[in-house]
Amino acid sequence: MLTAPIRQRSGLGRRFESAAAEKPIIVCEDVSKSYQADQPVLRSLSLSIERGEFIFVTGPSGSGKSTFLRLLFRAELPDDGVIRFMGRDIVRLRDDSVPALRRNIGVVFQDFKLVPEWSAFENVAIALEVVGLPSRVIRTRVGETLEKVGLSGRGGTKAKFLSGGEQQRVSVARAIVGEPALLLADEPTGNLDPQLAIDILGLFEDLHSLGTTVLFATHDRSLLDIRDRRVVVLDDGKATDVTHGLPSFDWHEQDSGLRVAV
Amino acid sequence: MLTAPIRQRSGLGRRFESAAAEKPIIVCEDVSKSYQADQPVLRSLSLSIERGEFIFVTGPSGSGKSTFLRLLFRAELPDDGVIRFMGRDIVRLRDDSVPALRRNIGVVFQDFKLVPEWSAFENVAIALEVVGLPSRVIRTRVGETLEKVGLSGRGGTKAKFLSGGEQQRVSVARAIVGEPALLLADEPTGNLDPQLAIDILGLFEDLHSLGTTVLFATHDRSLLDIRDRRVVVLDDGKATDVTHGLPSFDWHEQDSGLRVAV
Amino acid sequence: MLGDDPSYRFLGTWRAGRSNWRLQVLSVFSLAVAFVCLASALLVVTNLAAVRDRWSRAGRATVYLKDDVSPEDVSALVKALESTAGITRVRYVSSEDARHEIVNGSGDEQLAALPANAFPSTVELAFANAVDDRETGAIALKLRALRSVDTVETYQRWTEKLSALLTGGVTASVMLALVVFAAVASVVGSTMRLLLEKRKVEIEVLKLVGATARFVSRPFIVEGAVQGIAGAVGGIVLSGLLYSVVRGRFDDQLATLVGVSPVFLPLSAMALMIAVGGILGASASWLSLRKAVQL
Amino acid sequence: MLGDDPSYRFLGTWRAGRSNWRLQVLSVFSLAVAFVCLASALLVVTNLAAVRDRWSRAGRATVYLKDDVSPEDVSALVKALESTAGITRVRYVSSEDARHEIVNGSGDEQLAALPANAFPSTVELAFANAVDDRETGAIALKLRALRSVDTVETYQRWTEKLSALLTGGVTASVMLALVVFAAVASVVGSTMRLLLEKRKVEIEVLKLVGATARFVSRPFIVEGAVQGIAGAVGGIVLSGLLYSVVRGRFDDQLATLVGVSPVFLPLSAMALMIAVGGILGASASWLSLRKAVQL
Ligand SMILES: Nc1ncnc2c1ncn2[C@@H]1O[C@H](COP(=O)(O)OP(=O)(O)OP(=O)(O)O)[C@@H](O)[C@H]1O
Ligand SMILES: Nc1ncnc2c1ncn2[C@@H]1O[C@H](COP(=O)(O)OP(=O)(O)OP(=O)(O)O)[C@@H](O)[C@H]1O
Ligand SMILES: [Mg+2]
Ligand SMILES: [Mg+2]
Repeated sequence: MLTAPIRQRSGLGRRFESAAAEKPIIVCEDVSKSYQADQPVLRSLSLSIERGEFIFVTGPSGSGKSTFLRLLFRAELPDDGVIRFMGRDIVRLRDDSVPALRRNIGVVFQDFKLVPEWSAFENVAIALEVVGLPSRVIRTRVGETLEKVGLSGRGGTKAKFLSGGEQQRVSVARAIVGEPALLLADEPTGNLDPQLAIDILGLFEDLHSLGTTVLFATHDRSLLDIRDRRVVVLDDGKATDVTHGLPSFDWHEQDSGLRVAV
Repeated sequence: MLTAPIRQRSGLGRRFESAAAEKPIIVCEDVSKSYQADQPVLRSLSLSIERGEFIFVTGPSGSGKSTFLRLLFRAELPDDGVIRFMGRDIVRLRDDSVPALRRNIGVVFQDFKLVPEWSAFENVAIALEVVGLPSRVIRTRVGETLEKVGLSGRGGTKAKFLSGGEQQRVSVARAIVGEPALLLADEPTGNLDPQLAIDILGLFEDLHSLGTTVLFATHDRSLLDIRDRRVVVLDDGKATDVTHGLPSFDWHEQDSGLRVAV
Repeated sequence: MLGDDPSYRFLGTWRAGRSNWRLQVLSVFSLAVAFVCLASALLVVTNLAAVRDRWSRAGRATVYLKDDVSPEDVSALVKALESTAGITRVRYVSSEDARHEIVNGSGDEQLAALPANAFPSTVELAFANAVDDRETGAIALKLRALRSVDTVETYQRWTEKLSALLTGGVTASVMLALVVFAAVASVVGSTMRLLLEKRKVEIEVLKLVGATARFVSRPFIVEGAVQGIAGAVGGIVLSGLLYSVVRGRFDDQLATLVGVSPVFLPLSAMALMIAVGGILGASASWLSLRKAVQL
Repeated sequence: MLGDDPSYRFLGTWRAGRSNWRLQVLSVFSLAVAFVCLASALLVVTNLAAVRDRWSRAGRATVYLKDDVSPEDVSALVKALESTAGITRVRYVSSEDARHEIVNGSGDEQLAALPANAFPSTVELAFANAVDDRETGAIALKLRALRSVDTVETYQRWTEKLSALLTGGVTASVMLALVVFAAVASVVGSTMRLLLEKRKVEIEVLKLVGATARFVSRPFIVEGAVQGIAGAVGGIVLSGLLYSVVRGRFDDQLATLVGVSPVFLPLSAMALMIAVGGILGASASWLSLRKAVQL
């Protein structure tokens, strides 16, 4: 219901949706990515995500979770392979079609990506402004969303004056305010206390129940344990599905050189 | 042993240390701080921290943990009250004595505060460069510290190209490389997987065993449970010591307006 | 289509402007100073050109009379000259007047001892603006043929020299104006690049939430144009002030020296400068944006 | 004391410089352009002043001979003039030469029909530089007393006018130079502020890890000075190129027109510009840093 105004207006978005009725929303085939020749981050990763799934992505620090998510909204191009979003190959997308793609995807960035000089309200509202919604609608929607993340009354504060957790919640609000078809959340609870983390997870589940596909990259095992969801582990450049019962995988036993001093 | 070169060179630092032999390292008396008149963050907070303690600081998002830590290295001035570091009132410190204070304090910032254009190595080295150590010493020390945080071989990468967890570890490395008298860590494990988080905690404990006082602000309850440490909870502008057994406090039951959807 | 609601355009520009107003003031000031240079150069060009035009036409001549000329001949000559088309002023300077003028000015005894014929009586002529050098020369030659006239000096060679000199001045000023123009372009460009630098985060965020290149760049281009225009207007106002100060001091002297009263830039030149400011600002913005906004 | 190891100073400056080299090139270019303006204005001042000095001294005169003067008288006069102290050049122009020069230039039949006495024979004189207007006037008056001389024209009034005009030009150029100076200061200042803007994070981090104000500001001040110097040098080189292009075209004309060959800026002026660039750059940096580095 809330989704209607945006989806109706972004004609480009509808093109994406109607193109692929029952196909998976995301298909990755043999995707490779490396920033330095000798250190591949992703090595012919293949993965298929169904429409309406809720997936946790996990893996050690530096394993490529953020890189993988960035590939999905074309903030990065793979060296090799095919990535399909709603049936369309986004690697070969023309530059001027990228905005339309991104309007269908909400992203919670690991480093928040807020404009420090803008207020919390403005930072959230920009996601609707780029679509061209009337300011009246924007005002109510942004207000509602800020309230959902526990920031009602803080809308007027500049982002640079917010606490770490508050900034993270503004980033979450911006990602969900447009009720996107796909939600990519990169470590969205790292600066939140356990209760707030569960609340934010709850918001994502609400959105999920409305049809949004959610990819939730996190290190927080307590969140992984709350529901019986599909968990994808990124390690060594590959994606592996893990049947529930995480404690069985220990990345650090093989590849960390740290002395554990505890 | 490792501490010697820096402490010897920073003559100003020694002044701080010899001034207060057995007194607490930090004393806060009736410290108040508010950014907006109607929303006080700290309300006549009083707290005393002994030399060589290891303290967890916790509390809900926006409760003032970061603000409290910022007061201790004079990144912020309190509206009211006295803060003593090694017996000296740092509120009334002259501006040109602030650098000497900060050289005695290592800080892991919640938002990392790395220079994106500098390499990981340069970001860590700057903490020693400002003290004026010879470049040979800097090179070995920084190399060792990067290895400790699991970043050996990544020293040459620009900070902006590091993953979230890698950036956080660079920030940790910069805080500990000078082996400061006081270590303030503001949510230093929010972007790290559980194993790395425990490893970093281990590094802090190593430092602690060499005599460093550690203040560790975190939301991560699993870390709090690992050792039987003093835990200070910041809530409602006050600091309260909590005897171990955290699950008994529930901030959100009283002050969160969130619907918990799980 | 999307994002074209004017309120958003305004909002974006305004929001961008608000957060950087000190920077903007600074850059507008730099631009204004650059435009003052441009205006000054144009002012010099305008006035030099006016002087040159005036001088290339404003012929003067001195008619030296024979020593034995009678007062009747003089008055007949003066009358004839006064009624000649193209001659605007006729002044008779007698031998005594000339001696008086010259000898009094110096203390030289040798000069005072000179005979009367050392100071010939003259008639000084001024020609109308419409009379050019060639016509002046023709009149002079005809005068020389008269009985009472000894010789006529038209200063033609001097006028030519002066005119050439002024042409040189105009050329130099035009070149200076070009250099200043380059300075304006470079100041606008670097200011825009640096403003962009400061708003890197803003642009990055806009692109990440799906803003089109047009949506991102419009406020910057508008801002560039506004800055350019503000800089040009500021520059014109500043040089107007400067000009009025200078004129207050030199106007009379200049008018008598040069024969023309100094003028400020014509309205068309001002309009042109403002337009140039706007266009330069907008295109400098656009150029510096192009790379940043791609994708 | 601490932090004074030169290698760190160098490291800091270098590291700062490296990350922003495009910005630096841009700002050095802006500065160079501003300095070109300054150099151009100075160049105009220098050359106008030279011309004025030359003209205020370089008297010329035309001696008009009587119609009935004999060739012997003429050669005697020329010889006498040639041996007169202060006179550097003597040229005899016969009546026929004068007629030839004037009538051939125009197609005017009336002119061609004029009698020979309409074209008096003349002797043109040039005076040495050391001879000033008063001496020239005295020589002219003495000449007028000679039997074969009809009249002498010293162009004194014209020289005066011209000299006054050139003084005006010098004044205007000096004012332009001042305006340009303000432009240079403003460009340096705003560039520095904007560079600072870009390195806000760097400065914040340095302060947070306990760097002293000196440690933070030194590389910026060094950089400001380097930029100012680079801008000044670039400006001088650019205007040198411009000057050589201009001179290649106008040198001969100017030399004959104006009587002096154009000169480039003296070494001292160049040294001064470079020093001004360095000082301006360093102090603009320092000023814009002051607030940012506090605490
Ligand atoms: N733009 C880049 N240039 C060079 N290397 C990069 C770049 N982005 C990421 N990397 C490297 O690629 C690897 C994977 O990074 P990524 O951010 O995807 O890790 P991650 O799984 O998100 O880690 P974390 O849990 O720490 O956030 C890291 O080693 C990182 O240093
Ligand atoms: N510079 C500032 N100006 C205005 N308000 C500020 C400023 N810094 C912090 N605040 C406000 O003060 C409150 C406390 O902030 P602080 O960063 O200390 O919280 P925190 O306990 O660290 O929270 P978190 O766990 O989310 O990091 C927040 O509500 C924040 O918005
Ligand atoms: Mg990541
Ligand atoms: Mg905090």
